[in-house]
Amino acid sequence: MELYRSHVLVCGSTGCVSSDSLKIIDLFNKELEKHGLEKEIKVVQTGCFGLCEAGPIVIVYPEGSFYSQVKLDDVPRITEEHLLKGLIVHDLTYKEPGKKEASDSIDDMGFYKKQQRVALRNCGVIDPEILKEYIAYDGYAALAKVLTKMSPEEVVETIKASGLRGRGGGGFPTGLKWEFTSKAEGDVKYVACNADEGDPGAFMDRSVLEGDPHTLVESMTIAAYAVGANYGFVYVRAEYPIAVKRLQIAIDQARENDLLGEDILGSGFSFDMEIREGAGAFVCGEETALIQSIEGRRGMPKVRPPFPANKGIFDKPTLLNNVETFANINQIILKGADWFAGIGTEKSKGTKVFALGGKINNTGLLEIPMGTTLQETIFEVGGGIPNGKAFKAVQTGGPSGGCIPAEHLDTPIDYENLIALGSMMGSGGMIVMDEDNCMVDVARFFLDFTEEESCGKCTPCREGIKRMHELLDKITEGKGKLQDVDKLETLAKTIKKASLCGLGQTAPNPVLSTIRYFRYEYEAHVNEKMCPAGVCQALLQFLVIPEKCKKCGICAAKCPVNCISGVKGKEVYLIDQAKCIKCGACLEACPFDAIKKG
Amino acid sequence: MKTFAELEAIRKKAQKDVRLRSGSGDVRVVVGMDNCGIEAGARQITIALMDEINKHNLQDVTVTQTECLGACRLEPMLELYEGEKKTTYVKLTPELARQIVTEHLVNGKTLKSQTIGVFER
Amino acid sequence: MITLKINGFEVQVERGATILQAAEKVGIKIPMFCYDERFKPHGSCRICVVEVEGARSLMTACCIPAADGMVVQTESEVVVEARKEILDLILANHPLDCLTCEQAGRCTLQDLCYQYDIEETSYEGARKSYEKDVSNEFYTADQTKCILCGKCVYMCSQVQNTDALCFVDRGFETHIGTPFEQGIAESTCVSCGNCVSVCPVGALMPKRREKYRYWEVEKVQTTCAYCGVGCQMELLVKDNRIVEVLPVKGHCNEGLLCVKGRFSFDFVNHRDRLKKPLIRKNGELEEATWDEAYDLIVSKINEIKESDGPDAISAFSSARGLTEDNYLMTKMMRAVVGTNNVDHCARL
Amino acid sequence: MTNSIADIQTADTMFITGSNTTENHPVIGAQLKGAVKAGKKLIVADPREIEMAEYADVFLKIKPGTSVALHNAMMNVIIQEGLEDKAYIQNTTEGYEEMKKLVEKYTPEYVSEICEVDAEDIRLAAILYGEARTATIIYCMGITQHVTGTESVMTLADMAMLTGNLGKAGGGVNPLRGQNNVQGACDMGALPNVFTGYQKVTDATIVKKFEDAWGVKLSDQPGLTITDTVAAIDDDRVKMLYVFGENPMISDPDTHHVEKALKKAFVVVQDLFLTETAELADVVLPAAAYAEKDGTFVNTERRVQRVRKAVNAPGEAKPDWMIFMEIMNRLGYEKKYSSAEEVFEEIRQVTPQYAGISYQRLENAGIAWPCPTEEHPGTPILHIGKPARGVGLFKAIEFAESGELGDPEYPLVLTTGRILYQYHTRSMTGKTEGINNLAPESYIEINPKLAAKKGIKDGDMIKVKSRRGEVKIKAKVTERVEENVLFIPFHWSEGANVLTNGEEFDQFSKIPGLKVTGINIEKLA
Repeated sequence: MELYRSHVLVCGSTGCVSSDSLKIIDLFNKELEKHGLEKEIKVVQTGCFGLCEAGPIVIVYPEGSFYSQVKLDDVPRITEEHLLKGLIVHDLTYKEPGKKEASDSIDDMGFYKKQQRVALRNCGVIDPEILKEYIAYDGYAALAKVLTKMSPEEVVETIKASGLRGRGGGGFPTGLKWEFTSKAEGDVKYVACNADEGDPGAFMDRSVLEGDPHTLVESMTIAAYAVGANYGFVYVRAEYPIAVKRLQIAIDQARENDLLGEDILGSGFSFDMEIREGAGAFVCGEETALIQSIEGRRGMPKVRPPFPANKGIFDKPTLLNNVETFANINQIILKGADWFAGIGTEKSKGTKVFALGGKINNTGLLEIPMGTTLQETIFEVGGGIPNGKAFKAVQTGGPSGGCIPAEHLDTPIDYENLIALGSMMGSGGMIVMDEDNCMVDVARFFLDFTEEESCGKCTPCREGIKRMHELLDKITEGKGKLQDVDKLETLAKTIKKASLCGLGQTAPNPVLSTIRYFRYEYEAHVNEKMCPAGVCQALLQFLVIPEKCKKCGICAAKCPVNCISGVKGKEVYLIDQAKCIKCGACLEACPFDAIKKG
Repeated sequence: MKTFAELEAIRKKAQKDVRLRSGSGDVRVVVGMDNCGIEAGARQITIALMDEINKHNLQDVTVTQTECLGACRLEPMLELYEGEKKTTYVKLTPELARQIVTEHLVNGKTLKSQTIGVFER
Repeated sequence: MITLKINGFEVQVERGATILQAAEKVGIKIPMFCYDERFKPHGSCRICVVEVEGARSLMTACCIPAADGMVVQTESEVVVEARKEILDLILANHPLDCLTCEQAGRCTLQDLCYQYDIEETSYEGARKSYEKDVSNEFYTADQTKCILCGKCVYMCSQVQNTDALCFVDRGFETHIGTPFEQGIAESTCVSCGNCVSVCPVGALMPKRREKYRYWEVEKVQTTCAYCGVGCQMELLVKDNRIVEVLPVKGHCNEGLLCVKGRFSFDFVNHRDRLKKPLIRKNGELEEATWDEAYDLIVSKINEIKESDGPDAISAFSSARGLTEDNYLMTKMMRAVVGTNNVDHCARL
Repeated sequence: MTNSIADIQTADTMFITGSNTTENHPVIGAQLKGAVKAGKKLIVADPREIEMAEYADVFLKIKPGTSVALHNAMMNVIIQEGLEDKAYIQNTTEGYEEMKKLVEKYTPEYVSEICEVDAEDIRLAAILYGEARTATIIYCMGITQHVTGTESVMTLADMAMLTGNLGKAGGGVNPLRGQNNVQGACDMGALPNVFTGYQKVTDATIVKKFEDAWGVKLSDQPGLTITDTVAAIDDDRVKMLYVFGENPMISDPDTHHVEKALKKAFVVVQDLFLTETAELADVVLPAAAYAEKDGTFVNTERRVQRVRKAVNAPGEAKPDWMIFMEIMNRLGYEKKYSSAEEVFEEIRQVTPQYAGISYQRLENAGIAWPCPTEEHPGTPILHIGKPARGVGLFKAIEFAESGELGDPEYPLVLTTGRILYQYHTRSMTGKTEGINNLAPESYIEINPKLAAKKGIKDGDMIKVKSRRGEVKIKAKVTERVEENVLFIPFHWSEGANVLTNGEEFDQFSKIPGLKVTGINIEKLA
């Protein structure tokens, strides 16, 4: 193997691939050849760097220069200036919002400074399709340790002691799950990985699969050893073709190299696994529905008990964890339970990956220690709200999480705190809303999703979400009454209490939390027939401000439905609200800002 | 792969290949590579350095370039950092570059004749 | 054994018993739409929710195992509120056509709305509307009336094991259909009607030959007259006519019937039934009185016995007749005619 | 059945042979499919690829009439593999060595030629059956309606004894009864050689017992079977025939022969409808249907269950027992019964197996006989502990091919059976419109290869000929049957029994060999 003086890392994850990162790699290789640099500089296709907002991303090592939104045209420049001459191309490196200058190195970036990458440690660092790169970063060392030095019981104890909790939603202690499965009676047991990431906007599982697939292979093997399983399933949604492809490559490589299959590295332990592709129903992220789907049935949740640990896939004891949970395992084994338990809060240990989106500067994937406050996450790692707008709320936990208002921004993030605030950890979605968001509309928006994704099995979820949605429609259309808000609240509570699975039990969270923290906004909709954020179309009013009106008549001329009347030069113009279609043409046309929206 | 020992051996080797991504090592060779340097033959210097370093399998050495080091007349030149210690070699040829590798980096002996101090004197 | 408290009553049950089974033991009734002891518990309808002390959410009595020391309330305020809300939600998506609905009187939704005082839904908004599937010869499937308890699907897939029915689509659009939505006639359906028997509302209904209300009919339990399984069933009778047949739970058929037992009862009421004895006169069969028929038979028997002996008379008894019929037939031949010439079609 | 319906579902392995269970016993079929879904193993042997075959671990698509050879081969493998139950054989059976010696030559390879199935499949089936902790045998007319029917049943019993699967839960040899009360009719001695409860008419003490009970002298000569009767009418030995609830014009083999007999004798028919047979009668008596009378049926698991009156009989129709009583009375036998229950009480007196059963006990649920006393719970599983006859007797039985075959003029094999939607001669099911829409007409199943050879397409009318007669019938081209095997359901008058042989019987039971008929076919122009 040749030694290189520089590595050019290009993100090859779904986001960046869709903005041509693969072509960028090709072009880099061509340019390097042109300059005779191909033996000195290596181009590496990696997984996701997290800051997807800035993609396609190219990082040049050893300097750690972070080039963002790289276009094909930029490649010759970077090659010539940076790779050939060693001159960092400052106008192409990432400039963080609120900073005057671009950072020279990834290590100086605010987005990464507060992060601690455990699950994502290899994402954006290694080429996920090359086993040796994974091995270079301690890959399979944890498996080696487990198989040579630890008993299954010791592995379970280590995971228990680490305090790791399920990263997929409920936050059930992972070690306990492992213990239950290991103690469950059965000649055949399975290990399964939930990679059916259904939350819109969440892509931490995909990132791990695309950026570091071997970590999953290794961790599932460790888990299988701990619980006494010899076969595993990874349930991935078919909408993740790159993830599926890379994971399959990893599985094949592991098999070829005796890291998977019969008698792993001569240890006597055997484990193999396969990928099962799901059709992308949100509810299949629910463990019992996922199991049904793996078995080839319609993915519908089942009543627990029996729990998968006792009766899972094909009624055999099954250990089911999600990708992010598994991605922590190797590190816990290698660095020890104490190291992991040293990170985070009393009840929530380690780090958590969040997918930050919405009204935020640094949209992307970040991994922070548990206990980091919402404030730090949003304003330091996330870079704050764009365009100088005011923060209004953050919704955590995916489409069935709750909205947390500004007064709770100082809350340290952990499982219990989020639940107490009427939200949840979920798989780690984090959507930021600013003053322009109407919270009633936000609640309705999330119900759009859960209504469609309800599996239809149990009454409260199937029928109830629909009715909540209709009530919200009514309110946002200005047809709501105060009783409707109460009705909405009671209905939401019943759905939460009486639904069969996590989907129904959490789907009302956006409604309940917005009523809890933003009741005044609901009341404005029903009492004053107005939307304070100016979002709800039906409640919008365009009004002429008489003091500002210069009686020019431009607005009347632009109005497509001729609902503005007045006499040019003589009379203040007036908008007929009954005829107005709320297109906003007058607002845009008025040269004197004499028309307001409200 | 058949054994855990084999796995460890592969890891040792692989770690060298990715060392760059954790930033520069303790020993850095920085070649002046602005237009002046390139004109003076800095590319050939870099190629020779890389080749020799590869031959000796010196994994802890990072080769980078930088802009004009400020003494164009002495190009091609390089700065060799070992922790805090810095040695500047000037007026290099590919052969000299190779000697710097074998003498300075392998044997730990400064190639006095080409250091900026001696040369300027 | 496990001891728990339900509505203040202490109950002891075997480990593994559900809250529902425990409640039944002390005579506490819990409402349900989707439960059937023959399926794996699936907890879809949620109407059987009860309050379990210390639990985060309400629990479905039909599928949650009783646990030692559990304290359960089956009709507490929160439970009743939840049930009312569920009924309200179901009713919001179910036509209120009880006046003409044929299931009236046998409808669980009707009964529970009565029990919990739900007169009408408090919701307005979308309602489902599907075309009725009338393709099966014996029953109709009206998804507009379906409350999606899933019983028909589980009956078909887990008990009848025919797998003709399945859930289709998701969310509010969920409905019961056949694979690829080809309609029941094109599915693997064998018209056993066992799905129809378990439907708690009027979504799956037998195609009626005549009008009847469930409160008008008299129910008579009997044994099916077709194959040798001996299924137990109820004949529903109105005005001296069988109008429907329903399976009886328990017994060897476990509440199942087949297409013949369930739907092929027309022969009993059939106009072609023999109503009077017939005697062949001049080559034609003509109506006669019983006396005439008996006299002819008796004189013929006596005549042949006289001339050729009793063994010149032979009888075929019937595998479809009663045990008692067969007994008297054999007794008649052996004791009175005087021959063992009696056989039946056991072999055919 | 030796075991109950509920019990056979608990067997680890089920061997279904000669039973199209899902069509002929649909409820049991559904239950057995459920058992397979729950993980039970299933072996199916049948000439047709019936629905149960889809669920089978091993499906043996045997040539019709070769069951004896198959069973011998399975026993050969069981013994070869050492899977026999030595203790059971030692303690409770006799005749083992003889049987063992006989089956030696029935190797899977040898029998694969006879049955036209793969030898490995036979071996696999035998091992599945032999290795199972509990294994049950379920059979129907596909076993019995052969000239070797009784022998075939005997070999099944041999197989159950060989593996100790008799007299235990999950085991047994279980014939499925085709009609609602075949069991009851047999129990009541509607057979020429026995009184109720299988008490032999040739046994003097039994005859004495019945003479005492009934107060008359009785014959100790076995009577005529149905098939004997048809022949006896032919040669003037029988002059009068009383047909109760039967339709031999459709159900009995060789229709032409039956018709001749019915026209010749003085015939009384007692039925619900003017059946094909009643049309030929001299006197027709209107009978009450099952829903119009009280009484009992006995199901296939020997369970006596109540039948209850729900509606009044039409016109002057009467319960059958009442008709028999009135004829008896008119013939000078004065005994009167006021109800079916009173008849049942008399049955209890003369039938040991029924002694403990009463209508009162049957009110809530049926009781499986034997039930000797009022306290006895009934006997869902027979032969527990030891076989009823004391020791189980192994029968060594050679395979013999049906005489129907081998005639070059009739080179094809016709087999018959029932279908889901129709019942017997359709006198009941044929009155339901929906049933007739689903199963409107008779048809013949024919393999695509044979159809192609003969230029027959699906839906074509074809002519089917046997030595007895010919029918015109619609072709249904299907892979369900093998190339040289055809199938016609027997429900229709234009059906199988015009072709079947009424003269070749099983020597023991007198069952005709309905399942094997040599035929030829041709396409109709």
